[in-house]
Amino acid sequence: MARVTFPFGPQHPVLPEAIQLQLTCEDERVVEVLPVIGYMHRGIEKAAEANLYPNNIFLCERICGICSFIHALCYCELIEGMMRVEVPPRAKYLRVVWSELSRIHSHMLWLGLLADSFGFESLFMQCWRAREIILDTLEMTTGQRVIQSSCVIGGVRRDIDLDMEPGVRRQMAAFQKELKSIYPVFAKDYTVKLRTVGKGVLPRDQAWSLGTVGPTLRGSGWADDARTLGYAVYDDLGFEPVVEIGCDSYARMMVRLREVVQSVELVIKALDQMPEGDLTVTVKSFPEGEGLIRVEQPRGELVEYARGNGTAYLERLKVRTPTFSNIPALLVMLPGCELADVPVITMSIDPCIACTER
Amino acid sequence: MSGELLVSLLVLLPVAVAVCCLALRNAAAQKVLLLPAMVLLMVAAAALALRVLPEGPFALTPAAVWDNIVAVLDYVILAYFLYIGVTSRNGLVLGLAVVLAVLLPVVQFGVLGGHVAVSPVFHIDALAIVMCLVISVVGSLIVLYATDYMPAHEAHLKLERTRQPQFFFWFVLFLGVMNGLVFANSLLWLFFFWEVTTLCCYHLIRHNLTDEARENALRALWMNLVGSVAMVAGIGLAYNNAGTISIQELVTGGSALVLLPLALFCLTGFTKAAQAPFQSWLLGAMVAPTPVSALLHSSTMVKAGVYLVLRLAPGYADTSLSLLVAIFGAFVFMVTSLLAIGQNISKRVLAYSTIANLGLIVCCAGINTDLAIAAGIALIIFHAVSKGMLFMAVGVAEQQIGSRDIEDLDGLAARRPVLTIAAVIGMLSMLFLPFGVAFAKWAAIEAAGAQAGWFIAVVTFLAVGSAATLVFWSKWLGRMLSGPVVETKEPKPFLAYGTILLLVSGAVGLSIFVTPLITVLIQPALSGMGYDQAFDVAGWHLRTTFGFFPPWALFLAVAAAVLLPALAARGYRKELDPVYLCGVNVDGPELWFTGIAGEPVQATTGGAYWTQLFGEARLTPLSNWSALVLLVALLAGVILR
Amino acid sequence: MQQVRVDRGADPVISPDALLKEVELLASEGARFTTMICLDLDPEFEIIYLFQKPTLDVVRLRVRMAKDEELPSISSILLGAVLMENEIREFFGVKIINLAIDFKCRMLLSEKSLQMPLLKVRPKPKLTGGGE
Amino acid sequence: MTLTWPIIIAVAAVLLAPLVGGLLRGLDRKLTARMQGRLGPPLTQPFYDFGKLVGKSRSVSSRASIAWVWSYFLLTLTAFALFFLGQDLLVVFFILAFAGGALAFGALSARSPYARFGANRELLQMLSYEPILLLAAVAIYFQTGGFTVYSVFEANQPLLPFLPLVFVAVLVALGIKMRKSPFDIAASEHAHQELVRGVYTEYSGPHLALIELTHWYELVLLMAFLALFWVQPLWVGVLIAFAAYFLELWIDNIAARLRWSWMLGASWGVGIGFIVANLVLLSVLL
Amino acid sequence: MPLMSGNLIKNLFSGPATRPYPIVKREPFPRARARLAYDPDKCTYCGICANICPAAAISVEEDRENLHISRVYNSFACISCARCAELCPQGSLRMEVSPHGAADAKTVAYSASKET
Amino acid sequence: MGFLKRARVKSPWILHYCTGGCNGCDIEILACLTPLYDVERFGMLNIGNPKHADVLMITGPVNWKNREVLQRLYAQTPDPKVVIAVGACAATGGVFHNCVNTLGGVDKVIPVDVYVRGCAARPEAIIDGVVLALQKLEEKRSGGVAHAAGAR
Repeated sequence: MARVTFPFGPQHPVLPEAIQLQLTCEDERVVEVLPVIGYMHRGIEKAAEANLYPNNIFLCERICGICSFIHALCYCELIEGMMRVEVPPRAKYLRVVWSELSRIHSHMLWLGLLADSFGFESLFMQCWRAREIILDTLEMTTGQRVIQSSCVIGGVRRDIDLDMEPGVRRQMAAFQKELKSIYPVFAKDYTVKLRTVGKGVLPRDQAWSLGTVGPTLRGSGWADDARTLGYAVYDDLGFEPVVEIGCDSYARMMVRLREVVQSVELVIKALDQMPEGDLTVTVKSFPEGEGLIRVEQPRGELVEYARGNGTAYLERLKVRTPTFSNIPALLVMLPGCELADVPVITMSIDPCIACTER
Repeated sequence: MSGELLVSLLVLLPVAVAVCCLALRNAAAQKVLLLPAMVLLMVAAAALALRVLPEGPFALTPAAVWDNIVAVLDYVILAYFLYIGVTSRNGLVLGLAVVLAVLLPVVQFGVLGGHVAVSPVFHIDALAIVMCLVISVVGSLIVLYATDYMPAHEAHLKLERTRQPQFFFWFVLFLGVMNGLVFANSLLWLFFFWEVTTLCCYHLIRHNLTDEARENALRALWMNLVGSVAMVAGIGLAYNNAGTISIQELVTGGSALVLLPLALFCLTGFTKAAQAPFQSWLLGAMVAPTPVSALLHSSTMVKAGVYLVLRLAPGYADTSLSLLVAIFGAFVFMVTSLLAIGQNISKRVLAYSTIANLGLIVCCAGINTDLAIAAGIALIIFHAVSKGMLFMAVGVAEQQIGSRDIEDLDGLAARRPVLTIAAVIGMLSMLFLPFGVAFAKWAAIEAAGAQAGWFIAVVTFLAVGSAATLVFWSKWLGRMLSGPVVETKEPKPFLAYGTILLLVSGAVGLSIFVTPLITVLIQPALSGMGYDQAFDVAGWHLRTTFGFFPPWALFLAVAAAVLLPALAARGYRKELDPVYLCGVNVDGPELWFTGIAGEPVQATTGGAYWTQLFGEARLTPLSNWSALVLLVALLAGVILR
Repeated sequence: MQQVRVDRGADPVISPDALLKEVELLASEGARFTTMICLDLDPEFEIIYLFQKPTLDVVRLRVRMAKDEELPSISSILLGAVLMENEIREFFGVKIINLAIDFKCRMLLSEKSLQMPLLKVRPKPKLTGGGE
Repeated sequence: MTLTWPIIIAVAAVLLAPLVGGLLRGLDRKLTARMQGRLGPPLTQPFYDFGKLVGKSRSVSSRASIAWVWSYFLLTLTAFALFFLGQDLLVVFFILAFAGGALAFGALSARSPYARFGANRELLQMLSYEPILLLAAVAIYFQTGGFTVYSVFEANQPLLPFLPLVFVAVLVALGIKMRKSPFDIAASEHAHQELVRGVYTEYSGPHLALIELTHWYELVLLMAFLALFWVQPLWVGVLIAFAAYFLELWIDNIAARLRWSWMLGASWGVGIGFIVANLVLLSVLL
Repeated sequence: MPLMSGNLIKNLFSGPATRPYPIVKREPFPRARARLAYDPDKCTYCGICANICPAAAISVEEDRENLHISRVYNSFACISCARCAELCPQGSLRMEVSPHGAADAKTVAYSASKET
Repeated sequence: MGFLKRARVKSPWILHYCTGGCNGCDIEILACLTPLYDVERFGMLNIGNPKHADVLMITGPVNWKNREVLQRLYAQTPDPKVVIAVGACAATGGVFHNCVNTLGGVDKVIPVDVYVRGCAARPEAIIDGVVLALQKLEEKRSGGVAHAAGAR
């Protein structure tokens, strides 16, 4: 049987980022796939040892520009935990608001890219158009569209004050309206289903044992979400993970779609319940000892480990990003699929290579 | 020269030469013998054509003693088949030979009552001349090609003792037999020649004496014996029903009673033409040396099958048999074209394409209008020239490259430019419009479209099959044309290359001069068979009552469209740029990229075969059963009438 | 509420030889690989393995080993670990053997990059360029 | 028929087609943009693209490719001219198939995996639409008694009322030829596709411009073929063709790109099935 | 398949959503952090901004020979985090809402103290 | 020739490539294609294939592994072409200035025509960058063929 071996990436129009899949196909059926990564590696962990520890927030935010707020949040909570700093409750609520807004923006971005990957251009446009409402909200509240730089150790830098809050609520209402027109297309459209249902099946057991996280894992029927650990104020908001049991690309898509709906509700709920109070507490000392934290990024569970030695510099900062755990799943999902499904299946784990390679 | 002399020359000269070949072990000696003999054969065929075409059919009846000789030889061959069946322990061959051994005496002595005088024994009309020209010209060229091919072939096999004498014996013998077959009017004579072609075919397939070759030869034998049985039964029925075993009388008699024997003869034709479900013998025959594939399995012997179907066409015009033959042929055309998509062995693709084209000819016979029959005859000519040449080119490529896998022919242009250009022209001539094969396809679709009712099925099959043809040729053709420039000298054996190039120019020339070809050969053949003229050829255009085909204008346009850019591209001297490989090309060697662990990986660009859809495993059972159902319907339809 | 501070004393510390056995035991209990963290505590490496139980709990396992000791790969038991093991080998030069997919120390770095970037104390000669 | 008028018409068509085709493509991009809520490029954008590409330098990875791309253009032009000369429709479609084949040969000649995937899919597309076009010509014969374009004009009644299902089938072929979703598998206009740009991957600069120009001719030819379904009077046919064009754009925007197996199934099932059903109905009812 | 149709109809008839950017500039959000504005008159060249800049976009160098301190700001490296603006004790740094235009060469903003 | 020159400015096809940034600029470049910014009104298409592109939009500080990829993409883009470095790290390395595996800016590898500031660069800034890049494109002459991936 004639084989075709060729590189899929690093420069490839369906891949927004540089990752290479070394594919081997027979006809159009993929028989072998090898992920070749490293095109996005910068060496952030090393740089984090050379930076002042508060400056690492800005570096961590730029591990990934899409979920940057949650990276910052993760780092801040980690250092705060190591230093036993108690963050003011209002700051915790604001962190939830912004991290859920980032999640919406990330998921909408992803939904658009997925639509693009199966050639549904108008749906892509519609998603990104709706996403602009969220970006406007983020810029309005934090001053930047995608990299918010709002989290600092000890709290947050900016407030959603009473003047701004109605604006945010209006924006959320507008977004909900847009979402309502997009949701059924993803959930029910014949062609969308044809391209996603049964594609890239990741059985429940395998999803667990391969170590997949986030929507990839939840799409295979596991209610595993680090937000249930109750960092920030997720405890008080009555958060429940979204789970689908389809195990395929469609299930993963539906998890993200439903999470968008859920996140909008969480934002509104957080705004409703937001207490008055300070935004930050002053932090004076330096981190010491070891700390380990898990938070839920749009792509899944983010694990950070830090080791401090009582100076302004960290001895070690380890970031395990969700995509890093999800890439092995590609090795299971891709072989046997058709070339046309490669983009869809690759997108279905929501690969964030900038995250992965740091 | 007298007609009798020409006819006997055409039949007996090859036989004599074949016997001489048995004594010649030396390649040079073979060439010395065969070259003049083959030229003589071609001249004889041309001379006969020049005599028959203006003057009308030529009849010939040899002395009655020959009837007896033929009858005796029939039994000799039959005995030999029995012997093969016994020694090879092949139940099918043995069984069919036994059936034949019972049936033949029953028919010959029981039904026919010993001896039936047929007048004339040989009826040589324009259709026979068309076949004779194909056999004598294309066949002779292939024989000459074989004189270059076979020494190389044996050198490759490292035989201790040459087997070329045997090879050339059967090979050249076949030409004479084939000429006899197309001339024959008496069904008994036809049967005799038919059996000899089967015998030649058997021996040539097993020529390499490998296990595979023996097995495939036996398969070819039993499948052809099925046809023989049907033919004998048909002869008996024909005599019983119509009281004649002269083809001309059967065909022109117009009696509904002869439909069943005609259907049986069609079945015989289908087996010889390897129509589904009998296609496996032709595919298996590809183990034989390439000249055999070129001669027997594409340009001539299998044509005997469709020749028979076509020859009988006037006999079943406007009957349900005609429709069923058309549907059957169109179905075979479609399904084998689809099957060819899934093949990666070059000779198998050619074999499937051959079966498909034979199916198309059968379909033309079934459509049974002036235009369709003209298309069928044109196809016989064009297909013989193009396909014979393609087989020869592939054979040379196989010898020089050492592979018959299409994958290995990738980028052949850089290594064997002359051969590639010949092959590409050959493929284009099989595929696209101004060339003859596609012209015949055009005529067939128009002819089928012009019929109503059930012929919608025929048109549908033809349309799908024609698209499938496009796919399997194109994906092969395109891949040959570019490649890394390799500095190799292309060895060009004179006779092999010479014959290939002659046939290439033949394919192009005949296509350009399709109008005179139609006027000179095809229209007389049509009228000889009792059909009207299919084309209005005024002004060098081909006009039918509903369509229009301007060969000259098209040729000018297409030649300009293909040749000018090709010439211009040859002039492009700048260095070539590397292909797009996502930006990770490795400098230097073409098609390498940086893969896992930073190591260079070679990108491969294997072809597409879509085997889950067009593979044999999926399509063959489906096609065989459907074809079988169609065949049963064909016979049942005739019997139940 | 998750406990962010890690109490070093609470974790079992094992040698590389005992690793596979421990991991097999954990895997049989349904635990899965989360991540591993390598620390260059000159002159040794400390590698923290994190596993997740089917609940959200994390199990930690620490391996202490000399820098030239060999560490067996757990990728045969839990394939998900293979990328992280490659990364640690690449970043620290930890000798991990029997990797299910071997990136030959060229997973993230190029041959022109600084090799073993996360080592605190750089060995003088030879050990640079982790490639085989 | 005298040849004077057809020649004048054909020459005019050959000269005007790039203009019409370019504007149609511009309309396509504008309408698509508006359906997606965008402003979109100016109507004349395809001409700018064309001009830009002509002015770019070339990158050639195979000599045969550049030969075949010119053949593609010239053969399409031949088919186009034949159509407007009122010639045999089957001949037109056969030549058009040759042109499509030339495009595939060009892509196959470049030993790029992406171009070859594209070419193979292009061939599958031809496998899908070629029978539809051939059968559509046969259907037109059923109704008019001739295979030529000329005979359609000679017939005294429009075709569409008798061949509605055939028209639908031709729409499938048009969708494939226009490379619109759900059939944009071999090459998509916007490149966000697994094959980069499929058959076009290895072409650049003027060669790409030539391909673009050829597409304009193809587009106009297919639109003209659609217009044949109602030539008494001709403007109705033109309107119908425009409606069909708009429908294709609409479908492009409400559907995802599907896979080749689906395309084959759809074009054979819907395309061939509809034509056969239409012909059967026609022969039963009339 | 037709589920997207509603959106298309809406889009077709409601006009494009496109912001005609270069022609009409949208009013930026008051909080937007786009560009770092610097007031050299207030600056004391204390160097805090240079120390804490995560992108090393600001540097303060002391030129002992010419007896002045210079502050160099590379807007091409600036990541608009506004950390310097927050920490500047003199309030000489502040974030502005309108973004930089594009540039075809990298230039740095240079300012020097009159004397040390 | 006037038309050809004008056409060049009216039809910039971009190749977007991320050489190791944080994605922030990449998603903003994509956002430029979407309804609210819609750069297609300038004739821009995100074409995704270097052989068809006129404008290279490069983000990220360029890491070692990507260096050669970037060089090749640049070489495979036919003339005339312009390069836009989008974002702080593509210009200077930005926040990744002290990361060990980065080279610190696109201009360390290929010549850059236009720099777009910001982290992440805003769509408005990117559109400004494209407008400036088109001015530069107009000045360039259609030079020789871009040859061979390994130009360097």
